[in-house]
Amino acid sequence: MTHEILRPHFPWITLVALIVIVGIANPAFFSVSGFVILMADVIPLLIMAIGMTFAIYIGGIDLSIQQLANMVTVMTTVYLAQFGISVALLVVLVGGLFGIISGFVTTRLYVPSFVSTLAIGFIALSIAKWLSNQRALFMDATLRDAHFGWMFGNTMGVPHELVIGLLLAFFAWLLQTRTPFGRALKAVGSGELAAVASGIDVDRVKIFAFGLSGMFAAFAGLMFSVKLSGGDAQLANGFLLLAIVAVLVGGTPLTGGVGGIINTVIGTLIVMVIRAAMVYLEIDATQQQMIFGIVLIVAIALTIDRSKLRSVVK
Amino acid sequence: MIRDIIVKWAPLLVLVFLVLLFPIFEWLEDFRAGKDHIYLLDSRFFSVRNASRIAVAATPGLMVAIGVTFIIIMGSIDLSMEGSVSISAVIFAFAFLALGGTLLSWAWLAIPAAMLVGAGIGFVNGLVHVVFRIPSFMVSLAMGFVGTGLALVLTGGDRIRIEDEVFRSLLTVRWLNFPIMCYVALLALLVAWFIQSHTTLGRNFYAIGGGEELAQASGLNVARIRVLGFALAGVFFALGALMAVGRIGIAETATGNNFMFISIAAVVVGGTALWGGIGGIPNTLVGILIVYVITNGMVVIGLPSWLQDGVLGVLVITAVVLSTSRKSISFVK
Amino acid sequence: MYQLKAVDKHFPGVHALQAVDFEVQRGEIVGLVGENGAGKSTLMKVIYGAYQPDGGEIKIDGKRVRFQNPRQAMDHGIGMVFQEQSLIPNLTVMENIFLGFEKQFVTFGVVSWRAMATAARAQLAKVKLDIDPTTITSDLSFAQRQLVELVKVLTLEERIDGDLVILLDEPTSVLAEEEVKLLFQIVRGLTKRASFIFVSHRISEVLELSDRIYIMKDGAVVDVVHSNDADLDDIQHKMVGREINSEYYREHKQQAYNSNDVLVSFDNVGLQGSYRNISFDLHAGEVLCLVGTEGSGREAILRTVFGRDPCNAGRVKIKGEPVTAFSPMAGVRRGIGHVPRERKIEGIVNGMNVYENMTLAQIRKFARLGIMNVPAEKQLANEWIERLGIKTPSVAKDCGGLSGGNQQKVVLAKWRSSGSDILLLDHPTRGLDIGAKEDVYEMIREMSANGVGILLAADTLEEAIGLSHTIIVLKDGEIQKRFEYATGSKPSLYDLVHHMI
Amino acid sequence: MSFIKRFIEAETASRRNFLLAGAYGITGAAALRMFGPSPIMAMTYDEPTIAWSYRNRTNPYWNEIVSGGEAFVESLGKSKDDLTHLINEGSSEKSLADVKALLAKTDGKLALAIDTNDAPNARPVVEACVEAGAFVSTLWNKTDDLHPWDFGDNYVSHMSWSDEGPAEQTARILLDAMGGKGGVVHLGGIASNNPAIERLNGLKNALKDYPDVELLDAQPADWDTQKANQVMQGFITRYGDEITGVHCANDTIGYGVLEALRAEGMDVPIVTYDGNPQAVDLVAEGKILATVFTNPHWGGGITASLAYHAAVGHFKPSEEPAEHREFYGPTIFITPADAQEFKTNYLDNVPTYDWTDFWGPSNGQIMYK
Repeated sequence: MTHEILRPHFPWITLVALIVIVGIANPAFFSVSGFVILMADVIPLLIMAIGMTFAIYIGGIDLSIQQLANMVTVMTTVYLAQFGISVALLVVLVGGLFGIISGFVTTRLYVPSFVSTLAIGFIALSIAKWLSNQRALFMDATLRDAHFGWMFGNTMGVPHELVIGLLLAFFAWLLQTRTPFGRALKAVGSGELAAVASGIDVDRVKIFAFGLSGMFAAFAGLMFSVKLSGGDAQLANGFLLLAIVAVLVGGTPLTGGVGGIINTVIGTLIVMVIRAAMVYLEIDATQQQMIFGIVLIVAIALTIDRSKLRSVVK
Repeated sequence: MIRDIIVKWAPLLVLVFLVLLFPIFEWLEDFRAGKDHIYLLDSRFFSVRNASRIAVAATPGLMVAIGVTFIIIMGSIDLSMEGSVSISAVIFAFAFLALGGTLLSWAWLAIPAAMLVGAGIGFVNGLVHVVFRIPSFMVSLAMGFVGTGLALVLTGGDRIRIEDEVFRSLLTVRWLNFPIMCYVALLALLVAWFIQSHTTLGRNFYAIGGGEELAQASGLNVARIRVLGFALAGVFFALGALMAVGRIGIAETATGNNFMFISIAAVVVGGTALWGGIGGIPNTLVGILIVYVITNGMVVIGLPSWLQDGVLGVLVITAVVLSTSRKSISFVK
Repeated sequence: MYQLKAVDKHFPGVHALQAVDFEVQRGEIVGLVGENGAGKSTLMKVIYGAYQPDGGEIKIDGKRVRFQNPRQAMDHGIGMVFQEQSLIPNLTVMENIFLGFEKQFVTFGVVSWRAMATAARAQLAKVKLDIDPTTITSDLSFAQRQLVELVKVLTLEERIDGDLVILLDEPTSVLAEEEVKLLFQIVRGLTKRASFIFVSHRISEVLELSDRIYIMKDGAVVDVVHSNDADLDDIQHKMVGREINSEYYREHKQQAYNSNDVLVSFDNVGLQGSYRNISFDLHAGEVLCLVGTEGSGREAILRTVFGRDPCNAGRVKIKGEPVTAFSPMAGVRRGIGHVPRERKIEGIVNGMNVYENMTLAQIRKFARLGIMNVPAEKQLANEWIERLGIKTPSVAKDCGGLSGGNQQKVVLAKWRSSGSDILLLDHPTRGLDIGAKEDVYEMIREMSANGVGILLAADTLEEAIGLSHTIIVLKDGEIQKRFEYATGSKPSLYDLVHHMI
Repeated sequence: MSFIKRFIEAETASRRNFLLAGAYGITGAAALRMFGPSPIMAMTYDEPTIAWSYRNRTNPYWNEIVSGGEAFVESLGKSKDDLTHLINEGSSEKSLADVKALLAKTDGKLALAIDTNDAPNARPVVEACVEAGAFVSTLWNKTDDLHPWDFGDNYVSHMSWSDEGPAEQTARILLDAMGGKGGVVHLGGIASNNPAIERLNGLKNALKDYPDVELLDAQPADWDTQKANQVMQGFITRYGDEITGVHCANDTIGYGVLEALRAEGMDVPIVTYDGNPQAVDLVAEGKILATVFTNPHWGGGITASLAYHAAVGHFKPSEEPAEHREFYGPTIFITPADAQEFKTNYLDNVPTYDWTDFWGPSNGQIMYK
């Protein structure tokens, strides 16, 4: 019985346990300022993972986010001079549009999201390559600071990017738990047929979920582009699997309807801690990937809430 | 009814369409340049030589896709292929060199050894999946990291060259214009098809994909079949590794790169449903050929490189749309 | 021959089986009845090996046995015919029949399809089913599948030397009348070889088929009766512990409907492959029941009204407005509520709690400035919990964990609270126990009195007769006959069946 | 002033300061630290952590880089395990996050050598290091607007290679071998990578002098053997016997091309780049006409060395001229004639480099277009 009560709390217990373990092994890890920096750095990943959460929450997946972010880094860099700060609006809209196209292909053309988003991602990659002329581009520093300097400042020791990330997470959490859309999302994720039978426009909910995923991916790409002060067609590579891992390790299973934004925040922090632990515990470079995989299996085994999974685990 | 038949054969039709499409661009190009060009006959794309090139390029991917087909038929997914291929390739290469370095010595033992390694990774995959009740997506994704990581630890990042002429005859010796590796792949394909359609295990994959609880209630040992399925997939991943090494003569940590999305896309494009129970090995063959015909064709017709990814994306969606039976599914995620 | 002695089974917080004694003689057909939650399904699971009892013993021919899993039970000749949908749809018929027992057709690892087909044909002949064993199962009709299900269990005949015990779990629920007759005939014919345990909610059928009937209540066998000297009322009385009389369907509460207020109007409506030339009007306060066998088109008509299957002929008007765009969303906007047959899949959202389920069809009404007003939702849920007597520990309880009757009440509350005045009830009492059924009937009467138009596809003919103002009998997608009833002039079963078949 | 001379002076200075520091005690040393990095700090505090951040271990090129880094660390009398490795797996995000984590862990006492995976990533990495007071030297990737001299001492140096010239020369070797006529194809790296661009430009420059050779096609093969193999197959189909020479952006691409040619039984001259040991063997066998050795071993060692020596205060980067802050690495041509000799000198016996001779083998200041 206690097991059942504890279950929903396993993700953050896992997180705390990890932090304690790493901290005991190397007390330098227990540093507030160090932790703040680590968290600030994981923000683009967090934002991507939040977007991905919407796709996974309805039982789908969005494999296009990395390529969308790539495309956005290029767009931001190319159009910064022309549009100034409104380039942010532009790229987020474009990201949303791509997400909506993915959603459309998935729901109306019956292509599983695993394939549709992969393919839409390829299209975004093509655009990124074309727009960047297959070059690495960099931003004009003064323009960047004039328009997006606010993104990366510090106020009383709190990095702005952390604030932005937490605000977006809060917004997403609000959307997921407190709005009609969030409620519909939950219905679609946990009982699609019942949602249809209740008159919910399931297709629209799904398309919107993919749209959100695209918008968050675009915002992450924007932040990343500003942070790195440039863009090219593979700048955001490496985000995809990590974002999926962050969502899963937070306890949102691929079957949908369970978990959510809070879980993803915790999942992202778990990924962050595991990764930082590699540095803090001085894990041999060649062994890091293997150890990452093993820790991942253990972490997922701990965090996943099997009672909410369908009786069949596929 | 007609719609059903079209859906069933759609992947093949798409393949035929693509094979006929690329020569049109070639014809157009020569026509513009004012050269004589008879459609298909003068096509460089539509030629035996190019068919063998596509076949050579596709064999490793085909093996990997066959492996994952079994898993997808069960309604699960296996994302460990990149790690499995890398570790199998690396262990094969080490064992091959350690045992004599030529196929005509005890080094041939490296081949079953590699397949055992693949089976082992798959076995662990399945075991963790079944015993800890973790969805296969997550287990296999993490196992993939472990596989690649292990390959890295073993090689320290070095590449291992396999120079043995006998082993490399897989690529260099041709029968009827096709290298031996194509025939080996064909043999593996037949074995896989045979397992799928003529053995209890293969049919049980379909049973699980069609309804796992029902299969369980019918007395099938679902857990055991799942674990066996993952192990079998691992064997084919290892075969993919052998083909990859045979093709370029190098085993390295990166040998497995890029197999994940290509193989799963190929399986789906071939008409096998991701939710299990539908499709099979012949579909996968068609699917992988579609993918490699597209990639080869795009280079052959001189499509700008930046455009190639996008065109691949559009064609993949088109192929899946055409081969999906809208009747049989109520919703898609 | 097969014997359970003082079998006990505990689950956390529940004593599911209490010292159950159960016995099946050779060649006997034993009925098993009881309300939902009486312990029938637990008992069945113990019998076919899915559960292991905590106490007591199982004996076959006097020998003590213990099964770890269904497979071991099968090896002792105990087979289970599942309710429905237990065949794997993407496999061929013969594969389904021999699933898990393919070994006999395997030589050197190769399955001989030809041998399997021959064997399958022989098996199918046992139930006089003449289909190609290589047919894909999903292409079969419900009735055919039910028979294949039986065939699958009958393969035990060849495999097992001893006697067979076959459990039939609600085998008639998807069958039409004449198919039920055929099934019973087959079962009787097989008693030479096997004993049967027949589980059904349809007590009349149990009476008809069985030799002896076990009646369960609250995890214990309360009585064993011989079908010759038992009657329906008696059995029902023992099951529920109270009288079932003519009040059952609340006929005295039936009021005349308002024939001026047409809610749904069908004018020569047709849908290719499902139904054609359907015309009727549904009025405010009317209970209109569509009667017919599986495939007669009644479900499809309900789906068309709700907006899920657009019709392709004729005109549909809802509240006087012609319907042009069909979709469930539009249906709900027009005030239509749908209580689907697959309650657990389409009715409630398993994983959402009581108040979330109740407001699902009216989410927007509970949003203020785009934010959900949860207190208002909970208040609504509490009101309806009280009004309908829904048994749930709290409004935040996951609906998936409620009993069937309470789930159904949540579904009804969902539509009524959102103000639906057209309700489509598709087998609303399916799988409910008698107490819960009565509650549903009560609600139907109440809604009817409040001017809600109800389109009903009933679970049984008795139910249809008891509840309806109007009955439309359908056969092969066409209207056969229309009956108008006032209280006291209800038709007989025969009148209806006559037109159905 | 020659470097060596200054080095000796610095050494003596630090010894003297060390004695002083002993007198001041720890507090004094901590106070002194506020005035920025100084020799005192270096000697009284722990040695800085030395780290190399690079793309992956699956590419022999990076292994050579790392071996140089390790050789340098060992030259300090430490174990090679004392070199911290950060592997970004081709992800700029991980590259930056790992650096930040390491900065937090070491509290800025870090000498970092890094290839930032992607040019835009260089700026945030450098800025993070500067802010934390760490010393960083970059290799290969940085954007053109980022310069060490804009960051005082902490951004020690940037080394790159001017690939256009050497690539042009290998192209000439190739074009000559083709007899100055026919068709050539180019298989490039990841299209946006600087070296990929320069190496293709090298080929194009050379082609200006060979009007009878046509550049049939140039496509990216992403530094990847298997991709190169596929792209080459496509080229063979499209151009068939028109291809009389192949220009590859690096060795790993070359391997894929060689196997594609081998499968077809074609014998076409190819040139590659990087001078990996395997490629050198192939050059010696005559299968590759030429490759360019960029001495990644030295590059890896000296980049770490620059960061380290700046961190411990052995020299003050801001006092160095621009050509010591941004400079090209060395290039050595390898052709069948000298492959064997090269192998003996550089690969079989890795030369022991003087890791304090920072700029000796370098190749001039980086020029921007």
